[in-house]
Amino acid sequence: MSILIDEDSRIVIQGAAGVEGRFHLKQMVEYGSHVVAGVDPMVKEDTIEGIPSYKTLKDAVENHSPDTSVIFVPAPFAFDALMAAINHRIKTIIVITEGVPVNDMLKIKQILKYKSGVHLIGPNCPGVISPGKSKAGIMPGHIHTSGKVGVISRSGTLTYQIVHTLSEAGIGQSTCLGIGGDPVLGSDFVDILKLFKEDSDTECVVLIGEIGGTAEEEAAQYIKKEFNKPVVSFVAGVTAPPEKRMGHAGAIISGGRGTAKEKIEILKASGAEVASIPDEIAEIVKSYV
Amino acid sequence: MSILIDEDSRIVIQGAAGVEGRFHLKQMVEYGSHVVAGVDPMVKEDTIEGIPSYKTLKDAVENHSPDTSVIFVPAPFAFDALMAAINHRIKTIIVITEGVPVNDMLKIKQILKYKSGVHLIGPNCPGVISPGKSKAGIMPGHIHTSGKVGVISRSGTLTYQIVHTLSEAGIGQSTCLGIGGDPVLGSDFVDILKLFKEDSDTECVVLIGEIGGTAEEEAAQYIKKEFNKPVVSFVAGVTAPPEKRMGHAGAIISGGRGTAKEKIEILKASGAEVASIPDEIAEIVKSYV
Amino acid sequence: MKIYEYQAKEIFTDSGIRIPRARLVTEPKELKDTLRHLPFSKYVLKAQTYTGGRGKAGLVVKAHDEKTALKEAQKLFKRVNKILIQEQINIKEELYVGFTVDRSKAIRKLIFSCSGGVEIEELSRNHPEKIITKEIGIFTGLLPYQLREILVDLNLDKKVKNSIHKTIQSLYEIFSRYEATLCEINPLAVTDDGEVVAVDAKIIFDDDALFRHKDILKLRIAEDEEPLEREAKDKNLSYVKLAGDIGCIVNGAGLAMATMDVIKHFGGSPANFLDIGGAAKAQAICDALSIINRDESVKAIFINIFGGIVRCDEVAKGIIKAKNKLNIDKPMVIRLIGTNDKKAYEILKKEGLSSHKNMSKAAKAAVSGR
Amino acid sequence: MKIYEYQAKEIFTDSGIRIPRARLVTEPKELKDTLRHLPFSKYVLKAQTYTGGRGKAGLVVKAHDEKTALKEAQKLFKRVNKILIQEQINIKEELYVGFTVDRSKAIRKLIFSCSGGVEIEELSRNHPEKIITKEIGIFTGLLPYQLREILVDLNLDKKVKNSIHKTIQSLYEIFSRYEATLCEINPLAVTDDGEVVAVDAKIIFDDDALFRHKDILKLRIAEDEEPLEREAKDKNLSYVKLAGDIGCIVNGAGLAMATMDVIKHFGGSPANFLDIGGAAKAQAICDALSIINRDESVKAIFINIFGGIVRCDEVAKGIIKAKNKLNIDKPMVIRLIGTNDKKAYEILKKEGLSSHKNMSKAAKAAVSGR
Repeated sequence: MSILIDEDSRIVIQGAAGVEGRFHLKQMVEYGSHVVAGVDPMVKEDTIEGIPSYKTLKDAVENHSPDTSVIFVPAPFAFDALMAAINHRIKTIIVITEGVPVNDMLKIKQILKYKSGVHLIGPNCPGVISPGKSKAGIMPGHIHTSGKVGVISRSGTLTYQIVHTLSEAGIGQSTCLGIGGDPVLGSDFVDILKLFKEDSDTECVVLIGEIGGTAEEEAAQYIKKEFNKPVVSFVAGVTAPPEKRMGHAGAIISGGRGTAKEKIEILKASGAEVASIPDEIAEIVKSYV
Repeated sequence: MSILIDEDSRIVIQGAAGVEGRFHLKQMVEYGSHVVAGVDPMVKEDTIEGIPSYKTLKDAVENHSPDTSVIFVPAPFAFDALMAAINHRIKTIIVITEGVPVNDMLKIKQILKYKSGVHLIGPNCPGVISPGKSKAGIMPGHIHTSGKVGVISRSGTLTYQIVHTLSEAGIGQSTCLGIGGDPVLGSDFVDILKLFKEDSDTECVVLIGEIGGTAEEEAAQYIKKEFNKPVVSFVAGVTAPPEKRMGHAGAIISGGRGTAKEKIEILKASGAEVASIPDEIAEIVKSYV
Repeated sequence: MKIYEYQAKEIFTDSGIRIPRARLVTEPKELKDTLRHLPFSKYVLKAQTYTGGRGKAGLVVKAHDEKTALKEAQKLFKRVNKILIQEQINIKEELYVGFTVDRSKAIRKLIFSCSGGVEIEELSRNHPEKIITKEIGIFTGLLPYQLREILVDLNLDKKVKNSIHKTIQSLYEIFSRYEATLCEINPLAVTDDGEVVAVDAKIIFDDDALFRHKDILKLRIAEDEEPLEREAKDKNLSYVKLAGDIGCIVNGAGLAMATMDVIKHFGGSPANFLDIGGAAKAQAICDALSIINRDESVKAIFINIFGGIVRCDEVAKGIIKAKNKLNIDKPMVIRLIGTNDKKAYEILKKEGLSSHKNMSKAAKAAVSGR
Repeated sequence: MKIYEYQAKEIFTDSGIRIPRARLVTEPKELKDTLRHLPFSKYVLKAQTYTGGRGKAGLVVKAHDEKTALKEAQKLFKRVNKILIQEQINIKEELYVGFTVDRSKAIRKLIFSCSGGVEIEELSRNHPEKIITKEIGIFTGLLPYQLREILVDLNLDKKVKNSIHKTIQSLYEIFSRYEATLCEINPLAVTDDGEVVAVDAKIIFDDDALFRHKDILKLRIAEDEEPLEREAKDKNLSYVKLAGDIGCIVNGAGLAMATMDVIKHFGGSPANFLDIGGAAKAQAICDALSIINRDESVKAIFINIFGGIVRCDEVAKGIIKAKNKLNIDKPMVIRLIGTNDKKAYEILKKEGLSSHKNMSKAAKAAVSGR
């Protein structure tokens, strides 16, 4: 097993004709992901990198029954792409796009409140990979190895960094994913922890937080009460100043809330082990697997 | 038993300080309904006709836990009153108000799609009465008698007319209600037939339709497939011209659809008996109860 | 609320939807001069009415020269008092675009067809496969992907498709902004040179939402309405003129329709639908009698009131007051029943009037009383 | 995007929210003349900054005569370059009204308190019972009944309540129309004579929605920004100036924060946060080096790139090109890892540069390399 995606996932790429979409579509195919179609209103060819391509998601759905979508469309059009994915009953929707307006996300979240069985990951995230099975995202596939550790994070390259050290230390991963760096996200840590809890392949979870919001605090509460597997954590931004957006739209300490110190303390209190620097993580994880 | 309301229903009146609201609040109390509170932003007294009154539904809910609301507020404010009722978890909401904008109703219907257990009756309806138990509406209570016949209608006075002939013929009613004369209604015939199906007190249903829309057609389909009690029907508007609104906003034959003739035929085909004139109904019903 | 085609087209123009060149004529005497100065010479003469099916009713006539146009327009002026003289355009494709409210599903929807130019009801009966519909979320609105799904399969130029896309979006904005229950372009024409033009226009507004749209209320042209219907509307009565001879005054729309039906059932013919409202105030009865009394085709008046919340004695007093004030001498059949009906009968009796209790019997009396 | 108080108040005025009389001064030399001509004589001098907590920072000063006002304003001008001189008003009640986005619940909410005038975070810590919140539906918006629920218990005049009602509604319209993430009036004052006045004003806009609000984008005052931060913003780099001496260039926000933290962990002090984006284009590295190199407090430069999708050899080429072009002579510690890293090491070696593989070791080197 693994969470969210596996070798049976039928992936459609929304925004497949753009530079990013086209590049990563190819990368995913090369990784071995089952990419069934590309969609883009601007598409001119019948195939993109050998994958059937369509102007509308409707046509892609009718011809290839995808269950997973990876969205690369520019932020102003993300709401439309998301609505199309939801209305065409895509079950796992992964939004790579950065900069989706907050109100657009609030609308999507309100609509998804009553759609059970739909998982939305992102926006502004690197996507999801279940090493050796499928990659639905922009992470470099080759740094991942198959194994028993789940990795969740709010960031991209920091996750790659940590996954890289895990793999180098001989620790494989069940599924690695970024929930995204935006203030309002489709899924938060708790949503993903719930999936890892039920996943028999995952024995330990690495949770990589950062300043801003309360996702880590909520994760800590859930870990304390209900999560039954070891959690190793790191929170980025101990040195971040208040009231400044640190790259991610969501990474901001505001009104004195959302500091790394707070998050580290509450995670520690929940029973998670918190590393001081990223390079310590692999070592700690080793003691659990 | 009975449907929607009974002697345990705890009724709140929204718009209780207006002329209509105040008058009918008193009528309901006199009928013996359990009216627990009146609400109106304009209220100045602590009680209206002896019933505790409040400026907000919130206060009425906190003090008296109503489960049923009868709404009399003017049409421009009906959406707000409905949202208040829904958000304060009123379970049976009856809108007497006529002229609620279509778009407001579309919004409410969309919201209610995902709120299970909430019944919305109306707008532009006379309300609901379970004779001898409770009256939540504006119908004259005294013409009703307790018994085994359920009455559903799209109109007000025509229902009174028919209930009157039933009572005169010695035929009592389980519950009588108007679903309303507007194009977009909280509940349609099928929703109510489903309740009557489960109601052991109801042995026969009188269904009074009229031109416009497809509520009778859908009822006929449901009656044919799933409804297991005799249905006696009448459809008003055989003589109505096309494209003219006949009093009710919903009573209009448009694009050649929604004629009384069509509706009568399909109801007959469903197994319902259809009376030619209202005064025949009591006679037909007599053969069933 | 319905508006004329030319009014709908003014709204279209404001929203950037292209329409054919046209001129409205409201006076027959202006016809000659108007025709002479129009910058085109092939005409479609379109009688302006609130009703549909104008083509079949001979209310839309083509003319290929000035003289014929004048003759045909003069003929039309015998039936209506506003004619839109429109340029004939070269039509390559006729599409249908409409936004409407689906009452029973409680949703708004976009209806589109590549086979425009015929009535949509006809098309949906005969060629349902030629109709595409999309549900429009009341909160999310028309979404670009929905339009793309419609347009992707159209065998047309990209430029033309873009124009259609824009036109549909503009139509949606009108539908949405003004809370219409119907916005229709049929046909939406693609011309030989790739222009996208709304050849016809139909908008129906939600009467109940007009309090939020005062500018739309101004489009009502009271002079063009049936005079008695207009008076009724101004007095908040629901009145519809019919072809028969028994004037009806009833409280409640359902009962009013049923009353007409019962009259027909017993061999009579109703002169009107008239609902004075469930609560039936005395003033409403007086206003109603005044209108019915002036309808020359009315041979007898049938008053059918179910006294529910309203008391029958009050109604009886209202009838007597109105009868005396208006000097009504047409035969009146009164049927009052419900709260305080016995008192009412006494009051009527004193004035030499009687009342029925039974609706069927009363209707029979009205039919035979003509 | 943050704007100044005086800018927020201009938006308030356009929306009908009352504000105290005030004048903005941007030049110290204009102070004397401005003070003399103001139609009031008791002043609140408010330094215009993008940060909160101005009161505690001594950036809001009261003055009861012209002379004191002049002296205090001159002092403030040493710290900021815009001062709002506002009339002191008689405050009877201080309320708090704010609309905000609750990130974790993914909802918008209205926050209200009768105990305004203190920071809302402080109030929520010490007196949570004094705060009322209402969820605002993203589709249904602020509903009148929600406002009534808040206002019904207020012990104030009906007229005053109506003014508060209108003010909150106007604030909501600003919040909604411009897609703000925060709109706050603290305090919303009720004066002795029953006027309702927004004494302070704070609006934060959603950066990601600004493409829909070009008029708001115009409110950015680039001259007032930290020059390097401004340049970074114009080049689409995420840069934040900090107090330390190790300049950081990193790809990805999370890794950039972690890099700063690791530097701190090993006893160093980061001079900045700088994220050149996950994909790390060569041009971005060049722009980043140019900015860092001009920061005089920087004693060493630490480049930490995780080559995922981007290839490390391309990054190495970019670094060398930039170094030569910009004549950088500050010590550089480079850590490249990931795709094509071995090629990258060779390229760097040829130019006499070395690269670390391990992030911790690299950070230590940067700390000791200052």
